[in-house]
Amino acid sequence: MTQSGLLVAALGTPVLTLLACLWRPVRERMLGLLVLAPLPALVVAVMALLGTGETAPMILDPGRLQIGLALDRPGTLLLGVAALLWSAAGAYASTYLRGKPNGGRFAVFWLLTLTGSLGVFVAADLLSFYLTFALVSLAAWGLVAHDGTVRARRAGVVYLLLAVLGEVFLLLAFVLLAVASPGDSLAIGAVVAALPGSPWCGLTLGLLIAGFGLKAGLVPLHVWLPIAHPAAPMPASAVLSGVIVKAGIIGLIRFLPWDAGLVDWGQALTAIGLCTAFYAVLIGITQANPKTVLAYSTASQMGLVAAVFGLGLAAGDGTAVTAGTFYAAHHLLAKGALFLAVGVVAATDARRLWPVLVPAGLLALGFGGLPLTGGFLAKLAVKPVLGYGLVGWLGTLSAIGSTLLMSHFLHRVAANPAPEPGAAAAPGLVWPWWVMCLAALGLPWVLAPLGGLGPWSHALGWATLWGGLWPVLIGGLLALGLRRWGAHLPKVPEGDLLVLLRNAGRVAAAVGDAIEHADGWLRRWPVAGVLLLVLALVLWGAMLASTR
Amino acid sequence: MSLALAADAGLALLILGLAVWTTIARTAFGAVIGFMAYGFLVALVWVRLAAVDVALTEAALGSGLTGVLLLGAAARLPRDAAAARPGWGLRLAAGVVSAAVAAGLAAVVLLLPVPGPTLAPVATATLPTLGLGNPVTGVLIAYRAIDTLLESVVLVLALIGLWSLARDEDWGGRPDALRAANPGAALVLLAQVLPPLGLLVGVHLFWTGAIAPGGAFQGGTVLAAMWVLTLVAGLTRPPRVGGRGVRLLLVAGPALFLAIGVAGFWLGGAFLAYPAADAKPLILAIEAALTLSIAVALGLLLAGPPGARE
Amino acid sequence: MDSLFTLTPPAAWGAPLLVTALMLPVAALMLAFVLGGRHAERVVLATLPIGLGVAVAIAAAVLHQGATLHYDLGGWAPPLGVSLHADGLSATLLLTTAVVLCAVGLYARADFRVPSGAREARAPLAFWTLLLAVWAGLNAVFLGQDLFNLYVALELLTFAAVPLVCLRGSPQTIAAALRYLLFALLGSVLYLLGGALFYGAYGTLDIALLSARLASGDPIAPAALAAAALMTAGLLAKTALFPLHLWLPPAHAGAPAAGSAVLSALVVKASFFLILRLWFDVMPDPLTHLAAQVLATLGAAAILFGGILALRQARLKMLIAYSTLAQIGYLFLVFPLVASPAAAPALDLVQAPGAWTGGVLQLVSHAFAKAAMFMAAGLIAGALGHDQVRGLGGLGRVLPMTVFAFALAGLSLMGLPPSGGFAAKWLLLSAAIETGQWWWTLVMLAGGLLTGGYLFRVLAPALSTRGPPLTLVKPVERSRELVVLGLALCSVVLGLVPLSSFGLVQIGRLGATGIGLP
Amino acid sequence: MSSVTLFGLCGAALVGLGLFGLIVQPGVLRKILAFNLLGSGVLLLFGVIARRGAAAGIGSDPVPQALIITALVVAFAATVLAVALLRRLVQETGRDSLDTDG
Repeated sequence: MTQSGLLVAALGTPVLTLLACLWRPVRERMLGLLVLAPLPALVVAVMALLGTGETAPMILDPGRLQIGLALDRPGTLLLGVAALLWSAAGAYASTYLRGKPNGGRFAVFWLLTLTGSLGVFVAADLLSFYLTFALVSLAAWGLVAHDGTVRARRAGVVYLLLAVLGEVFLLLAFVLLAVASPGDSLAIGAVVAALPGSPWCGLTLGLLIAGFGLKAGLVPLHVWLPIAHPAAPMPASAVLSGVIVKAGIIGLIRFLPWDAGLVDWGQALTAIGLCTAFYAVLIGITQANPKTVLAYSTASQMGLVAAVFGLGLAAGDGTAVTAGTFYAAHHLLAKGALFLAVGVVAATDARRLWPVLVPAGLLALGFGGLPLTGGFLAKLAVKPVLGYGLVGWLGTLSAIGSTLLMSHFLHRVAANPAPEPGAAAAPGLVWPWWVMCLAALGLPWVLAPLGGLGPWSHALGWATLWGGLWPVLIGGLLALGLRRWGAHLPKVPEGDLLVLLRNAGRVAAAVGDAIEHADGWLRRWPVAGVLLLVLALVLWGAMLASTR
Repeated sequence: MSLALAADAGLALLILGLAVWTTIARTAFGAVIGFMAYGFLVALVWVRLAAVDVALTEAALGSGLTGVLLLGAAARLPRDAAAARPGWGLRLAAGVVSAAVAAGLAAVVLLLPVPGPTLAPVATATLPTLGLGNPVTGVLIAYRAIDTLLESVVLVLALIGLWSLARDEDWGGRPDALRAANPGAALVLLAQVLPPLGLLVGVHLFWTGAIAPGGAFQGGTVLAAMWVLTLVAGLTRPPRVGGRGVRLLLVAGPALFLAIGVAGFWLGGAFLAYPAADAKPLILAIEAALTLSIAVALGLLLAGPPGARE
Repeated sequence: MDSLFTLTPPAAWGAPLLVTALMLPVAALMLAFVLGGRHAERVVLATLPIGLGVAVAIAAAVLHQGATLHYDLGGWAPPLGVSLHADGLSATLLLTTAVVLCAVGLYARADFRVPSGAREARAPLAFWTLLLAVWAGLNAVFLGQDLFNLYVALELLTFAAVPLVCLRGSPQTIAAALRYLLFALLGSVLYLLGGALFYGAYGTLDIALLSARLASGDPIAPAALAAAALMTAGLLAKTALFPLHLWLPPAHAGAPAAGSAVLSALVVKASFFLILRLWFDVMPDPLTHLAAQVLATLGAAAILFGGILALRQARLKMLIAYSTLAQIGYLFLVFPLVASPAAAPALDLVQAPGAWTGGVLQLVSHAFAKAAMFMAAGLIAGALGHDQVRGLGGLGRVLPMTVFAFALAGLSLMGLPPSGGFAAKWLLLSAAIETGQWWWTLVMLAGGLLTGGYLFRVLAPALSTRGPPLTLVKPVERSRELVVLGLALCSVVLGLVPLSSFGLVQIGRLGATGIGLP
Repeated sequence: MSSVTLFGLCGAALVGLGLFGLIVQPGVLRKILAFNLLGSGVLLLFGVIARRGAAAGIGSDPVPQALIITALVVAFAATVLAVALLRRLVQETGRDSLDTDG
């Protein structure tokens, strides 16, 4: 009972903070408090991880609808690391945005997004999940578009369009789930259990993968990532890339029927995931903005997670969830840290970069599986799922790709230091970065058992270490090649595939013009009058036809 | 019988002819004149359909007052303001669908059940308990009293709506739509002679409504017509819209109706029920107040919104 | 006809309340008119809470007894007499009306004050009396059980609504009001024609009797079909279902904000309510299946068409008016979902009511949300001196509470959780899938996207931080902002009420009555 | 064919004529006239129905008669309102049609 009370406190704290923002003086000072709002959730997660078994859920209407909150293993892990990043990024934001206008507004959107983001990890029923998912998706618009520049506004529009599209997919999928489920219960477990027997199973799965895949950045719905991340303020990019894409991951974890052994859908998901993993690397290396490179890297990494999930789905194997969650948790920490690093570098003189760049390099190469980093453990965790066949090789290839991409990132970030000589980043930026950096490097070792990994000794075997090292070396060599010949690569605009929609605006305007014209015609008196009588006659005829 | 049928057929044709004329007449003025004649003939049809109460109302209201109203409007229309007719395609379409609706209705009329369903026996059976002889009045004032009550409120509401069309600065003034610029001597004479007679007719209609055709609406309409005549001739002036007295007169009918209806909770066991013993005096009181209110309301509706001209 | 007896339990308490609900606004109307001047406002503000109390009492009586309330006026039973009737739907709508009107009354005080020095002014007297008349008309529509009585109620409503449109007196609003009046009158005449035909075929205008006679008379009378079709068409004209919406945008956009709120939130719902009554309480079931598809097709067209046009409006009030056009479309999706052949055999009383409840929820939450939106737009237009969507940049900084209320109402309109609009959309989507009519789900979802689009057009600049700060022509009273916020919250809170307690709207539905009664 | 049926058909024709006029007439006053034709056609149909219900020694069912009277008064109120709006429109704009504002 006390634990379920804690669960409520985890979500209640940001909500109450939000309510306090209704009062203007509080709102103006709220930036400084952002660091605190996620802490109860962190406490809940830590307590749940230290304790044995699962946390008591908080369920309303247990007899029928079963609406409420609950914590399971993947949820706890992601909730904990997410709360940590939210807290560190919150602290970072209070310095980063100090003295800039509209801090209060930023804080409101931050807290809204935070509430939803923590909520998706603990929501136990369709309605709560949809609510929190919608909250995290839509409120993040305020973070993306915060700067108010033309670029930020455009990014906001693209982001919101895709987010709402994702909501539409999910709403339909959730309704299909609820309708196909025999009882009244809306608990996720109950409705997902009924999914394999649903008459609309394929459609539902398709919609779920589209909706969650969009959030996680799977090709071709990844286009919002490389547009939104660079536009957002630095701490917002950190949570966008670190936490918000994980809403899609937790969605896949919660809503895919792992026991059913859906081979076709599993293979399809794997294929989509691997395509994303490589496609994002290929586009990413053509980008100049370090934040854009990071965004493509996020898409690539989430592609790999999706591939892991796809294999698990096909095999009916729940361990893929454990491995994928662990991988995602590491990505959350490390990617969040790297975004913070971009901001630190941008505030630091070129000659003092090394204290930032070295640890950042470790984190970055961790995505390629550099031994002894957290990323090394993450790669180890998914290795058994990927196996040693074709997919396993492709996984190794993606590690090479990640190294290449992240080397490119290091190159780009180092090229953008503060212009003023002697500049140094404010301590308020530096210490959150260090917290996240250390967490990303160290926490995976603590959390390794949750990733299904054995004792450390196994990970520290020579063969394992070498297995992790050689793809990084190859990736490094390729990176050298990229620096040499990279100038010959084509320049792909941010959001690559969006180019295809360039003419959509013109077409939409033409359609709108036509409809406006039609409206003018329909609203002429004689036209409406004739239509009224036509309608009367049609209804009359329809009823006559029904009597036969 | 066949002679009567022939006469009725002639009447129907005449009505249709006038209706067509009203629709296609070149000028609005001509169309209104056609419509007034049409209304008079329709009143005859009501007599032929054994609905004398309706005939009275139609003659007074449907043809008379409406005619005056429309004539006044037609006279003030800009000469050349008529907009372009819709294109022939639309007119054709309108003709086709209108004809289709009419044809459908004709088919429905021919297929109505025989004998027609009726409430006449029930309506007459309970009439004596109300002390009434005219079943139409019984329906209006007892069985379906709520309709009549709401409808008398509709008149007040229409007046509010009409007044709301005034200009802000004219508020509190007198309606001016009716007064003729310089009434001819004949009109003035008519307005002096006719009203006393009309007053008698109106009171008579209201009074006989209990037993014979007639009633509050018909009586009120005749009274209103007489008042309107004196207004047009400039013999009387409409009251200022801000006055409380005229407003009291306007709501007297519905208010008394409502009050007696509420009293019915205790006296008759239900809202709008009359106690068996005192039904007739109560009904007469309501009718009297309604007649007065309706007359004032109709007159003021014709008089238009308050205007600037003093 | 067992169901008829269950519909009218003899000893239902609260039946006289129906008379109170009907007559209170009428009496207040007359009082306000006679007293005039500043008293008109006082009468309205004194009457509104009483009326709200009556509506609450009626809802409580219906809910408590699980049955409809019934009152024979004058003690005359139909078919000779006229009766009043309140099932769960009526009670819900009475309550909605009372709440919205209370808010409108409080909101409108600042706009319709008699200027100092004058004893009475045109617009205030007209507004307050018309507001009471709208209320009387709505209550009469929601309580009426006799088709002709309902005709009088509809006309009462029309005559109250039309002058509201042109209270400002500008040429555009006069033209809009005239257009509205004429088209509504056309609709009324068709309705009356249908009533006459029903009487000609079955000798009664009472809804319950008519339904019984229609169900028992084996070959259905040709006149009844014509009557139902003509009445429906007439009511559609008054509801402004696409493509009969010629009058709606200018009328709803031209009225003063408080009037627009009433027109858009409540008045169009009255004629829709009568279509529901006609189709589900009068006409026998299988007769309406094909026609229901016609209605829903138009509803779908309205959703898309209205949404796209709302996206392109330059003025905020026009945008909201076109949004009403789209939202009305959702209401018509109810018909094939409730009256579908697939729902009928599967009437295990769990499945079929979803669409009904969803439709009612959509109606009610739209009423709250749209009233809040129009009133918010009124505050914005008053404060800025214009309501051009382009000129709203940075509005959130100067009118944060108004923008917040607008956004909350928009949440419900879009159907985002946890709003009433979401619950409604969820139920309608479920019903569409359950009855195998998946194509309506596409329309609903596309409509949600369009709604999101046009709200974004308003909210994104309003929340933006760039650009020069706005200057207010006139300050905005905090109390009025709170009223708007309250209504917007109502539309959101509706979704938080657990779905189970929406049983109220099912009371009095055939089939569902079996649950409520022992 | 009886007189009653004849008047019924006449009513149906009036409805058609009224509808046609209401739709195609450009001038508002002509629309109002057409509305009155349409209304009287409808009431005539109702009157025919009343006449067909003659019973109990009354030539015409009193219930529809009462309804027709009520409807006549309502139609008059509607006409008043429409005419008043038209006169304001003419005063303000000098035109008497609806379809120039789109």
